[in-house]
Amino acid sequence: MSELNEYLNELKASARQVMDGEGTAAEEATLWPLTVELGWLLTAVPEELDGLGLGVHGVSMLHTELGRGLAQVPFLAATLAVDALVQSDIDTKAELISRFTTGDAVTAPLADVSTVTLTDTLNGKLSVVPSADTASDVLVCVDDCVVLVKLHQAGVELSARGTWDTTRRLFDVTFSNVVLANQVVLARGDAAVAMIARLQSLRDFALAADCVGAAAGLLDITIEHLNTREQFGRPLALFQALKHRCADMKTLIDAAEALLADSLSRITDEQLAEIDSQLLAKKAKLVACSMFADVSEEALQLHGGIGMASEHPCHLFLKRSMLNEHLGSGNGNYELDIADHFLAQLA
Amino acid sequence: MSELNEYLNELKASARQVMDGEGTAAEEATLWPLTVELGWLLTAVPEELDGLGLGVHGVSMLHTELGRGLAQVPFLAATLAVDALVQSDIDTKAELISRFTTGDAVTAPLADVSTVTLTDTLNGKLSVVPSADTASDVLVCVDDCVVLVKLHQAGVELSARGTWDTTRRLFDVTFSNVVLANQVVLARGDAAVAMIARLQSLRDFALAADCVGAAAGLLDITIEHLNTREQFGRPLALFQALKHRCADMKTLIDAAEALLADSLSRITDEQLAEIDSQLLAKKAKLVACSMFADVSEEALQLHGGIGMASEHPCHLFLKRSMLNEHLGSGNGNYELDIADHFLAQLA
Amino acid sequence: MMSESDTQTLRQEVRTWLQDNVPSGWRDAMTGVDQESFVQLQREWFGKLSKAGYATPHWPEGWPGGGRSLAEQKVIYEEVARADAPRLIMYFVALYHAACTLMECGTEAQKEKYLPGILNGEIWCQGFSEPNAGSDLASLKTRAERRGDKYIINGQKTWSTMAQYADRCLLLARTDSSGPPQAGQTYLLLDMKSPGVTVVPINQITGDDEFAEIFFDNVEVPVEDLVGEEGQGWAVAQATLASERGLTLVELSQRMRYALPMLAETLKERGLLEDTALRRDLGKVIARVDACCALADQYLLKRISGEEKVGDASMVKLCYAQTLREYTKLGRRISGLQGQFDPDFMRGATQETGNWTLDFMNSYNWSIAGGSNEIQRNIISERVLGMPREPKTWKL
Amino acid sequence: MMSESDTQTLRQEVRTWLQDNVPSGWRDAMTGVDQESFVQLQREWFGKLSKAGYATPHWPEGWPGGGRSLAEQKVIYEEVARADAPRLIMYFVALYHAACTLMECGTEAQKEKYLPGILNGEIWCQGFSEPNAGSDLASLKTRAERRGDKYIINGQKTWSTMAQYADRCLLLARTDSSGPPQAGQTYLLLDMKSPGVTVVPINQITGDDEFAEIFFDNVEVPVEDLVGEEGQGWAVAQATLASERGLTLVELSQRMRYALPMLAETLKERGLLEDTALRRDLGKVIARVDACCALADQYLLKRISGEEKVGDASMVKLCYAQTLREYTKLGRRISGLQGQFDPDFMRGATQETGNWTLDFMNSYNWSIAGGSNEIQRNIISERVLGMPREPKTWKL
Repeated sequence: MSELNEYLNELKASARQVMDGEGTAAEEATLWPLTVELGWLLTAVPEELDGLGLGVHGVSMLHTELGRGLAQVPFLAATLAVDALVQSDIDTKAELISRFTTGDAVTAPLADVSTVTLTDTLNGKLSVVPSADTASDVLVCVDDCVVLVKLHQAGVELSARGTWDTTRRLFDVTFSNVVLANQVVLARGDAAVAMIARLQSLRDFALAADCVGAAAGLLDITIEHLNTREQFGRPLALFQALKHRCADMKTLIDAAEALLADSLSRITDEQLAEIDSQLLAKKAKLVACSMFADVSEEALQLHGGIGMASEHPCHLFLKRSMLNEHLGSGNGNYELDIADHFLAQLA
Repeated sequence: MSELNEYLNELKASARQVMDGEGTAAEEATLWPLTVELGWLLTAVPEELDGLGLGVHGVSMLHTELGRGLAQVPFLAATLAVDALVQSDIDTKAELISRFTTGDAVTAPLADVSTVTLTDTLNGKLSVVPSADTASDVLVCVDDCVVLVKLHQAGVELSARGTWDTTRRLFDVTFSNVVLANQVVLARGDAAVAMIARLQSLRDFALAADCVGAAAGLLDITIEHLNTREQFGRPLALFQALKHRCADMKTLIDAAEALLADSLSRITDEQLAEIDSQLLAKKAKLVACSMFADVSEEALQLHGGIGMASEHPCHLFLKRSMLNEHLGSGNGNYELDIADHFLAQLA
Repeated sequence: MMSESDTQTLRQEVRTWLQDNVPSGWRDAMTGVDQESFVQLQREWFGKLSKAGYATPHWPEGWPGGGRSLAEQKVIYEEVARADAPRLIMYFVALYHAACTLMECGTEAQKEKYLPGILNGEIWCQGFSEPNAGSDLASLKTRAERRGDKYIINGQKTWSTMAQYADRCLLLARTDSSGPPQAGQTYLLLDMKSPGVTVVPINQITGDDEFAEIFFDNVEVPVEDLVGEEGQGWAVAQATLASERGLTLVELSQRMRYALPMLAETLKERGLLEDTALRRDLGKVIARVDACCALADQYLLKRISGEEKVGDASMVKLCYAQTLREYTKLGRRISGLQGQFDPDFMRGATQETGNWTLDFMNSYNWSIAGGSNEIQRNIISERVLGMPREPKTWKL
Repeated sequence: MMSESDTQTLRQEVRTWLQDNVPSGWRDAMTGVDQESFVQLQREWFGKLSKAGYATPHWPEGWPGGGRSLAEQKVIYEEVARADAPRLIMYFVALYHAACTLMECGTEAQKEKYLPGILNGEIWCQGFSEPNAGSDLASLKTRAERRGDKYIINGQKTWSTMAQYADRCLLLARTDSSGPPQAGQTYLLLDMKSPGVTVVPINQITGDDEFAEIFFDNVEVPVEDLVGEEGQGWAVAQATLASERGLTLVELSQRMRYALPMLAETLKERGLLEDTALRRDLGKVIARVDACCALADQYLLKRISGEEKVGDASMVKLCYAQTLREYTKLGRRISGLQGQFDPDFMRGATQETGNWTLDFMNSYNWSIAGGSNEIQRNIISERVLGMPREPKTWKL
């Protein structure tokens, strides 16, 4: 555990350094090749598959740093697809992992809003798929089947969706009679169900981390603004009403961060598919996303006019926070899931 | 209209003077006889029945002042019962009105939680009936019948209910085979339905007024406290974070007050039973009660320790605000009623 | 005060006119279009309104459309909101701030020179706000140096509405830095075509660019375009800053009310009409909007009857900004994931576009500009509640 | 740091002991009863805990039950919360503040004289707060005048927990008024049976009276009961004020978590299990409570590893106070009209009694006492975020 922590801290420090160097909302064209080059996609890959073996802890830690810098990279989508490969039993697994962590990009949807159905063929629409235009394959989960589908083949159409959050480039991917036999099936039946559960937990923890990192970064920017900007002959940071709001923001952020860390400390990578882990991930995601939305809204108000200008990064945080709330299965569903699980346990 | 306004202003000034003289949360034993003596129960009674003819405007205005002083009198209950008499066609109407506005007390329930059923007899429980022990009669509304029932007769049992809000003494009134023929039936059928609707509007406006008056009184006390109390060598009122919270409270209060006044200005007494009036009353009640709850909660925090001591009146406001939220049919139902009516109108 | 029946007659008249004249489908036509189309719409709409006499109800008797009481103006504003007509944002400074300033503080020559132009559709912008000044208008730094019969202007203004299309600018500039911040400011009328004026639109977070920065590099303003006395600009600006106050808030609140069906529409589109939680929230918002409208109306009635008190306007503005936030946030919640797509903004619709993410972000215009919520809270606590003022100086 | 398996062993041991020893039905027995019954419960519970060695885990090695690490103390606190055992509020000051003060700053004679008594169940109260001082402890006015080998005490203290049952009092009194407010304070150990001491219970808004005011009228304290140096009382108080910090917040947060089923119970009783809106709110609160527990745990871990920073504790306290407010408010909402009846309060249950209106009001104890939310926000903004401090002096 303490060896793991040491690795994590090293990775964190190096990630922070890279992200600081790239600046807020670094562009995909620059940052994505760097991400690949730095081997970040290998973070959760086990050592026997030439990865770092840092699991969900490593991935979450990286997401905190990427969130902090509002990185415009489809890192989460690629991580999910690679993790599915790692969990699979297919023969070409090592080769595919190597390909997707060092060369070709692979992507996966970030929200549970797919209409894809599966018989012998795939049909329907997969939404909220990041950077699908530059990826070669996409991960598709349907009921009890997980499959890797080539994006450049007949029957697959991409359609870019404009989003308020410009730090992600999202696509709809439509399948028309895409023959399953020609794709790479990663899991079926119970194994697929467990894999999907695992991917959801991984995704929710990563989104929680994204929110925690981004909110912390935004609070830093906000405090900096308040310390610098003067009104009525004194820095804004001197006004108690504003100080108190910053204190509330800080407390919200730290509580969400503590919950994420605490949740991760309670599970091992192998337990990610279990119902308890799923709930821990949902709670972490719910708390972090609500917190990030609250913090972004306050930050915009505290920035005043300058925050309303697109040249200032303030709005990029707000827009990311708004989208994050709806990723996964959406905050409202998480609330219900948590309550219903709790009530079921009591019954 | 302007003559009415003049009367109202006179009544308001005299009510304010009386209430200031009696102090916050004046006791029922002192204040109730005074209320009767001052003829306040005649406020809404038409002039031809020897009343002041000030209608719902007058009643609401008085409730604002009574709320401001947290008066411990069953004024609203009595007003509702008297109004039902005024609307009725019974022969003994003038006599009963005179009796209940100058001598015997009459009461009525303040919440829609009755389980009373009516065939040839009354059975079931009427809840949230103020000061039933000192009243001679109670107003009962069942489906399409409004009836005045004697409290001191066989088959009627009173049971005092302890409440957090000590400014009201509430009772459950249980009926067991109380023969309808021996009671005074005020209305039946459509007339009763209209009468019940009217009484609900009257009640909701009065509760809104109670909240508006009480919240304004509480804010005054709070500002006074902040201006007086020193910490770290300066009055609390100097701390911007506290000032801003007071400004929010004041704005909430004024908006609720404006809504109440605006709603009242849109209707006449004769329209109280109409669906539009009912909605105006519900909105006024909802906004005012939510506001009063918010203001009371803030006020308690702003008072600090002294607010937690029962000798200080702060908690009396909080407790009244908590009960008020649930009077009528309860805030949650008002929200739904308002939305559903709005949606129905669009359809 | 006008009688109830007079009001009803005017209301009916305006309502009928609007029914016949509001450009149909203008909202769709303004979605995702370039600014030229929007400017065109504004020009045409101003032409119509002006011709009908509804653009200048606040001007004195004698001017076309003028001589209306505040109560009549209120009726017109309410009906414009109800009809969901475009807001005349491009002409607002001209019709209100510029016209009122000229009428109250301008010389006869200035009135003759400028008022007819305004009536003919000249566009004015406001040069008050400066970078890093925010709500602290007194701190402005743009300089006006007297040289002979000219003032030479150097400096920068920001958040000026539609300055890129303005013909003229109401400028506050500093002629003297020696006294307290409010002193030494001078009020000038500046021709935007003067050499040395550069306008740079501000790209907003919504994608819109209805505001601009204005840079002044040795721009010359003839002394005859000085309004009031040199150094008295602060007083001139204060006198007219609030000329439309109340009316705007009445209109904006009413617009919120008339846009409520859009919330219901979103609820329906997303199949959420059976969601009790959202319906309750809708009920809450409807009631809150009504309260905000009532507060705005009450404020205007106080102005009409001369009972307005300091701080009253601040409460209306704060209430509006907070209600609008809550309102658009509910829309955002109802919209769900779908609301995060399609970032097409709609020009000139204020906030009620039905694209709730856009409307939510636009709601910050009202909690920040024109005196932020924080400034309003200062005013309310100090001026209405009588709490002590922020200290003038302090020692850490 | 103790190993995972040691923790598990201790946890199991404590859990088993609590299962066998927590007085069954104590919550019902403490509802609406007089204070004597409550005192009786506290005495008995202290006796049991003390005998089992779980009352003094924080005392040094050598004392009965002492010598436990912070990690072990955490386990005990967590299990006490999980078992829903009574809080030892009547002994808290004795076991923590008094004992730690004596151990850190007391003379050998003082230790010998007082520590065994504490172990045997002597009750101590705290004489720090004063009327009108609130969170501003430095401003205290109670005087201690040295006369020969005695101090003569005059003044008044307030909000002293269970002072009406206390044997002794930790007193902060002013021996010198000439310097800055923190200076000139002196820390004394006072016998509550001394002539001139009057205790008046404070009737709280919940109906409870667990706090009291203490009046001092020429009360004599022998100089041997002075702790530390005369005039150094502030430092002595600061050193031990936080002795239980972290542990209390861990326990309180865990109590919130273990009381969550009561919220579900209320939901069920009122037939509202199908109400989606309330279920969503429940889900939100569950997650928030978990976050609060995580923050409290993390804080204690930081203390254990010596990484605690100034302001960390303030964030935990603020988070707890706010979460508790939201939590009890949801309970209040679920309870509906029914929750406004039956104002029977329950003694010594902190807040989770399931009478949500009571619990809601009790939640203010945590946002006001021990440094209000406002004070915590000052500390967080200044000490954690590095924003400028409140000015020392200012001019209006």
